[in-house]
Amino acid sequence: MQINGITFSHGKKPIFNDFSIYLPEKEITCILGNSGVGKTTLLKLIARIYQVENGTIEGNQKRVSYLFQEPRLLPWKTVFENVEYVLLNKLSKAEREERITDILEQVGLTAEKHSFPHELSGGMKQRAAIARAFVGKPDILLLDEPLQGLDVVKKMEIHELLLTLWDRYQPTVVYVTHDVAEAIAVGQQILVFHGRPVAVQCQCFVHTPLPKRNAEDEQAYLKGISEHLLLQMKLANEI
Amino acid sequence: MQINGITFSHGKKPIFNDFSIYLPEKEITCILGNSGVGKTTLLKLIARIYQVENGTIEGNQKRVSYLFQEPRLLPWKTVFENVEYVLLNKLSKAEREERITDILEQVGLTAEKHSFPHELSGGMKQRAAIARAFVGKPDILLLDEPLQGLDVVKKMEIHELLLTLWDRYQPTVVYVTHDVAEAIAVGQQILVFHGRPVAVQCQCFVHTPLPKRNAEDEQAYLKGISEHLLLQMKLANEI
Amino acid sequence: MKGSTSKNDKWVTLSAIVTLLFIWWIASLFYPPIILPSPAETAGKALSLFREGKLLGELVVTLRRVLLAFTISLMVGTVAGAMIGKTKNLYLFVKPIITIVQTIPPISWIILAIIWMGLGGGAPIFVVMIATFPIFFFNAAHGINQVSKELLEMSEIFQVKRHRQLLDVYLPSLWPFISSAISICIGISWKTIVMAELLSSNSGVGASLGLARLQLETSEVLAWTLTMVIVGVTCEQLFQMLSDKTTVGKMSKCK
Amino acid sequence: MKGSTSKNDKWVTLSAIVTLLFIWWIASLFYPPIILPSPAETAGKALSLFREGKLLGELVVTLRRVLLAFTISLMVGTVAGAMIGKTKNLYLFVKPIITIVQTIPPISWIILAIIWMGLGGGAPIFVVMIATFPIFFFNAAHGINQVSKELLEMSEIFQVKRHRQLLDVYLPSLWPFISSAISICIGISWKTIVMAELLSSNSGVGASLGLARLQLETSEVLAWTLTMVIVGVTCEQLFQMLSDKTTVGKMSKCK
Amino acid sequence: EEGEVKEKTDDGTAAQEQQGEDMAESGDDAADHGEQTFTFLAPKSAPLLPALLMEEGTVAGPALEISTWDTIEQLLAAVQGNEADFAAVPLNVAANLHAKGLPVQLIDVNTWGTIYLVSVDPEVATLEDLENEEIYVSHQSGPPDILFQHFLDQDGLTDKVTVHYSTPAEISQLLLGGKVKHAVLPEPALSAARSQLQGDFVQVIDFQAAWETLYGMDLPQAGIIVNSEFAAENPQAVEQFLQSYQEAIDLLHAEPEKAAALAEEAIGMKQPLIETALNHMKIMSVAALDAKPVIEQYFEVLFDSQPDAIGGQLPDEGFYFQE
Ligand SMILES: Nc1ncnc2c1ncn2[C@@H]1O[C@H](COP(=O)(O)OP(=O)(O)OP(=O)(O)O)[C@@H](O)[C@H]1O
Ligand SMILES: Nc1ncnc2c1ncn2[C@@H]1O[C@H](COP(=O)(O)OP(=O)(O)OP(=O)(O)O)[C@@H](O)[C@H]1O
Ligand SMILES: [Mg+2]
Ligand SMILES: [Mg+2]
Repeated sequence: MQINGITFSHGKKPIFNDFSIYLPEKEITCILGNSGVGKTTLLKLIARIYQVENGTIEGNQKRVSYLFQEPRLLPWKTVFENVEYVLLNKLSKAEREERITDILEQVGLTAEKHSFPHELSGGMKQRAAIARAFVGKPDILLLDEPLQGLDVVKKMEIHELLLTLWDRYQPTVVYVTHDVAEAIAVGQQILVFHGRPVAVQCQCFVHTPLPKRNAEDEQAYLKGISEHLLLQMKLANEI
Repeated sequence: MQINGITFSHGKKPIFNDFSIYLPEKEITCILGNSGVGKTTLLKLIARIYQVENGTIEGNQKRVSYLFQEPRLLPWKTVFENVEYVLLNKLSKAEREERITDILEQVGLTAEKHSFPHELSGGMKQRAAIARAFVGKPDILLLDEPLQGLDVVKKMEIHELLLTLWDRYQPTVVYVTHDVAEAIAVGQQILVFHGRPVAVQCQCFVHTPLPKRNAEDEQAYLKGISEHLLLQMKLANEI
Repeated sequence: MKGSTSKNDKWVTLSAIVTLLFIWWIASLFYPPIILPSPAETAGKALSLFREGKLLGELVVTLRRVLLAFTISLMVGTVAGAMIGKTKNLYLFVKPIITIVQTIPPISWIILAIIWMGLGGGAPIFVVMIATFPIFFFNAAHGINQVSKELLEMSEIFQVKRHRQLLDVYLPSLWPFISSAISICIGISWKTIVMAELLSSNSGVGASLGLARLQLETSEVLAWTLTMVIVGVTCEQLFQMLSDKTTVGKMSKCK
Repeated sequence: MKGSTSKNDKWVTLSAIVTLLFIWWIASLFYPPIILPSPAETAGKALSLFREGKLLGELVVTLRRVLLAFTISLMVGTVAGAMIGKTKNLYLFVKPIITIVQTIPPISWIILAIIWMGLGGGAPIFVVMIATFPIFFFNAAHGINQVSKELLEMSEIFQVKRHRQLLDVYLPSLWPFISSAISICIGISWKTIVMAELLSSNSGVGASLGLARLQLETSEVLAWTLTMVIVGVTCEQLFQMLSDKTTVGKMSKCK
Repeated sequence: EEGEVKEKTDDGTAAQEQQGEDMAESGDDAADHGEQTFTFLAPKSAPLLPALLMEEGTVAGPALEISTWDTIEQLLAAVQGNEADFAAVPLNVAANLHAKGLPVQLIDVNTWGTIYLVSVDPEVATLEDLENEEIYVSHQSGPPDILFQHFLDQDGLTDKVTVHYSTPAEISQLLLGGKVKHAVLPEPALSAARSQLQGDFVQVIDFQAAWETLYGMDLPQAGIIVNSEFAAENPQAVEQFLQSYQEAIDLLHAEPEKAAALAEEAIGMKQPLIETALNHMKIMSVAALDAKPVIEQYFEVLFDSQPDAIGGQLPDEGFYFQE
C-alpha cells in the first residue's frame, strides 16, 4: 500500500505535509513515535475517517478492520452483540455464532459474553474490541496500541492470536505501539515518526521470519535493532 | 492504610471475600494482576466509589486523587479548564493558574493548554488526566495504569514527575500497572493479585530506596525480583 | 431510575392517582357542584354516559383522530428532526418555520383547516399534528447531535449497513429524546384534540365537552375530562411498559 | 450543526421567513380576504393597530404574563425534573400526576383558574404554566439519566463543590434537553396564552384576537397572530444567540 | 377578586351571538356597592347598550358600574363569586343556573328574537327551498339549533336537509368566503355578514316572526338575573334598576346613534354595525313575572328537544322575581 505525498492538518496544526511511505501488502508494519505525533491520524487517514487534503493513499478501498485507541463499544450491547454488530448482514446466524464464540474464547471473554461494557474491566473492554477487530477477514488491519491495558500473559496470547490470524488471512497490518519490544516481535517493517509535520525518523526491516522470533541466535540481532530504535525514539522526542 | 477483611461483589461476581492487605502510609504500593482480577475495583473501594459490603478500609477519609483507567475529562472544557476544575473553590485564581501552568509544562501539554479533549491524541488525554491527578496535594494517590498510551520517553518523564511529587508531599500511593519493570521502578511494596475472589499471589518488598534505582550493583537484585514477579504472574494467570 | 419490580411500579402509580383523587375530593368540598363536582359525581356522570353508549362512541372517534395525528407527528417529526438536525444550514432554515407554525394559535388555523379538511375531523387532526410535530422535531434535532461520532465512525469502517446503524446506534442514542417527546406529546395530544374538536368539529369528546360546558353541565365536562385523562395516562403507562420491554428502552438505560 | 459565521445564520433565517411569507401570499390569492388576507393587508392592519397604540398595549400585557409563566415553568420544571428524575420511585409517583395535569384541557381548568385567580391575568398565566411545565419536567427527567456517572464519580473524588458540579457537569449534559425544551416551549407558550386569554381574560393579545375573530375581522386576527409570531420567533432567535454566546451553549456542542 | 374589571366592553358583536355561551367577560367589580352604585355584568351584546347609557348618567337613577363577560366560565365564576348585582344572560342560561341550584332569579326579559336563517342563494325564499341543501348552524343544542329543528319539524323537513354545526365566527367567515350558502346565526354576529354581503344576502326566516306565526307571541332571548337573596333584601333596588333600565331603553330607541357611539368604544364594534344589529333585535324590557307565559312557551320548546339546555327541568316559580 503506497502513501503518496499526502497532506493533512488538524485545523491549523499541520500533521502531514507531502508525506510518503510504503506499507508492503500482506506484511506487518509497526509505527513508533512519540505521543501526539500523528500515528492515529495516519490510521484514520488510511481508514478514510479523515480525508487527505492532497496526495493519495492507494489500496485503502479494501475491507478494513480497525482497532481504535479507545474500545468504542456500543454501551447498550453485550460483548457478544458488540462483536456480532460488525458481522450482521454479512454472515448467517449460525456462522456468526460460531465465529464469535471462537474469538471470544481466544481473547478470554467467554465468561463475559453476556456482560455489558460498563460491567467490564479496562482490559476486558480492550479484549472485546480486539475480538471485534479480529472477527472479520479484513484485507487491511489497523491496530492502534492493541495490547494496552493487558497483563503480560494476555499480551502474549493476543500477540500469538494476531500472528495466527495474519498467517491465515495475510492482511496488510499497520500496528501502532509505544513498546519497542512489541514492535520488534511483530513488525516486518518498523517506522519511527517524529516532528511536526511528521517525518520518518528511522525505518527498520526485521528480516527474521514471523511468527517465531525467539531462536537463540537471533537474540543479538534483535537486541541491536531494539537499541537502535530506542535511541532513535529518544532523539525523536528531543526535536 | 489497613484494609481489613473486606467483602465486595459485582452482582453475583464475588471480587473480594474477607480480603485484607496493608498499604504502608506514605509509601508506594504497586499492584499487578491479570486483567479483570479486581485491581480497579480495589482502587474504587479505597476511593469510596464503591462501598464495601463488609470489613473496613482505614484511612481513606483523607484527600484523595485518582487517576482513572480512562481519562474521564470533561468534554466541554479545555485541558487547562479540566485541570482547573479540581482546584476551583480551593485555591485563588492566581495560585491555580501558576500550579496548572506548571504541571501542564511538566506533562508536556503547554501547547495544548486550550485544546478540547476531542482534539487531543490518546496519549495527550492520558497526560491531561495525569496533570489533573497530580495538581492537588493529595494524601492518597490512586493511579490506575498511569503510563498507558505514552511513549518510552514520556513514560520516563512522568515517572520522574511522580517520584518528585511523592518526594515532596509523601502521599500514600497505590499504583496499578501491568508492567513489571514499572512496578519495580516505583514500588516499595509490590502485590500480585490473582483468582476470584482475589487472593494475594505474592508480596514483594523492594529495599532499594527511591527515587534512584539504577545503580549498577542493584541490577542483579532488581532483575531477580523482576523474574520472580514475572513467574508469579504467569502462575496467577493459569489458575 | 434503576431497575425494580414492575409490581412496585404499579403501586406507586396507583398511589399517585389516589393522591390526586383525594386532593380533588377535598377541593370539591369547598365549591358547589356546578363549579367543581366531586370525583364521585363525576364518575357517576361518566358511568351514565357510558350506559347511554355515548362515552365509547365519542371516545372512539377522538381516539382515531389522535392516533392518526400522533403517529404521523412521531414518524415525520422524529425522522425530519433527526435528518435536518444534522445539517446546520438546513436546520437553521427549517427551525424558524417550525417555531412559527407552532406559535400560531389553533384558533388562527381553524378556518383554514376547516376549508382544507371540512368539518368532519380533519381540522382536529391537523391541529394535533401541528401541536405535536415540533416537539418530536426539536427533540430529535437536538438528540441527533448527541449521537457519538466515534461509534458512527466505527460503524462506517466495519461497513455496517445503514439500517443496522439506525437501529443499533442512532435509535438507542436518540431514545431518551424520543421517549421524552412521546411522554410529553401523549398529554398534549389529548389536550389539544379536545380544544380543536371543541372549536371545529361536531363529533368526538371535545365537541361533547363543549356542549356540556355551554349547558353548564360541569359534572359532564369533568366526566369527559376524566375520560381523556384515563385514556391519556393509560397510553402513557402502556408506552412505558412497551418501552421497558423492548430492546431500545432497555438499551438506552445501559449507559 | 458545526460552527459557522452568525451572519450566514441570519440570512438563512431570513430566507426561511421570506419563503413562508411567499407561501402565504400565494395561498392568499386563492381565498377571499375574509378567509385568508394577504401578508400586505395583514401588515397594514397591524400597522394601524400599532398607530392606535393598541398593539403595544395589549402585547405588553401578554408579554408580562408569558414571561412570568415561562420563567417559573423553566426554573421549577427543570429543577424538579432533574431532581425527581434521578429517584425512580419518586419519578414513578410524580409522572402520572404530571401526565394527568397535562392532559386536562385548558377549558376544564379555566373555571377553577378564574375562581382562584380572578379575571385579571392569573388564569392565563396558570394555563401557560400547566402547558409548559411538563415539557421542562420530562426533558430534564430524561436528561438527568444521561449525565455521565463517570464524570460525577470523578467530581466526587476530587471533592468538587456541589454547585460547581451542577454548573460544569450537570448543566452541559442536560443542556441539549433543556434547550430543546426551551425551543419547544417558546412556541407553545405564545400559542397557549392566546387560547387562555381568549377564554378567560379581557385583556392581552388573546382577548383582542378573540374579539376580532367574532367580528370577522380576519385581517385583524392575522395581525395579532403575526404579532405573536414575530415576538415568538424573536424570542427564539434571542435565546439561540444567548445560548451560542454563553459557555453552556458552546460547551454542550463540544462533544 | 382582583380581576381587572373592565368597564369598557369592547366588543360587541360578538356576544350575543353567543347566547352567552362562548365568551364571557370579566368582571365586575364586586366591591361594595355602596348605597348608590350597582354593578352590572353583561355580554358584549344588546343588553349592554341601555346599561351604557345608564353608566353615562344620561338617565336618572343610581350609578352603575359595568363589566362584561365573554365565556360561560367567566359568567359562572362571577355568579358563583357573587361579583355583580345584576347580570344579563340568555334565558336558557338563566334557567340552567337556577336549575343547578345557584341563587338567581330572573327580573326581566329585554332581548327578543335575534336568530335568523340566511342564505346567499337568491333563489331561496322559504324553508322548502332548502331541501337537500347543507345548512350550517351555530350553537349545537342551543336555542338556534333547537328552534331551527323545531321549524324544520313543523314543516316536515327534518330529514331532508343536512345540518352542520360550528361556531358563529367560523360560520360567518365561511359564509362571507362563499364556502357556505345557508346558515342559522344569531345577532349581532350576523350583522357583519349583513353589511358585507349587502345585495347577496337573503333573510329566509326571522325566527321572531316565525315564532309569532306559530304561537302568537314574541320570542324571548335574554334577560337580567339577580342574586335572589340580594333581591329579597333589596326589592326596591331591583325596582329602581329596572325603572332606570327601562328609561335607558327608551332613550336607546329615541337616539340609537348615541348608544351605538358609546358601544363602539365599549365593545369595539363599529357604530353602523351596532345600528344594523339593533334593527334586527327587539329591545324591550318586560318584567319577568309579566313575561312568564311567553318564557314558559319558549322553555317548553327547548325542553322538548334538549332538556339539558335549560338544566333538565322547567324552572319553578322561584325563578321569576316578584316583590
Ligand atoms: N480532532 C482533532 N482536532 C484537532 N487536533 C487534533 C485532532 N485529533 C488529533 N489532533 C492533534 O493532532 C496531533 C496528532 O494526533 P494523533 O492522535 O494522530 O497522535 P498519536 O500519534 O496517535 O498520539 P498518541 O500516541 O498520543 O495516541 C496531536 O497533536 C493532536 O493534538
Ligand atoms: N460495574 C460492574 N458491574 C459488574 N461487574 C463489574 C463491574 N465492574 C467490574 N466488574 C467485574 O469485576 C471484575 C474486576 O474488575 P476490575 O475493573 O476491578 O478489573 P481490573 O483488575 O481493573 O482489570 P483490568 O486490568 O482489565 O483493568 C471483572 O471481572 C469485571 O467484569
Ligand atoms: Mg494515538
Ligand atoms: Mg482496571
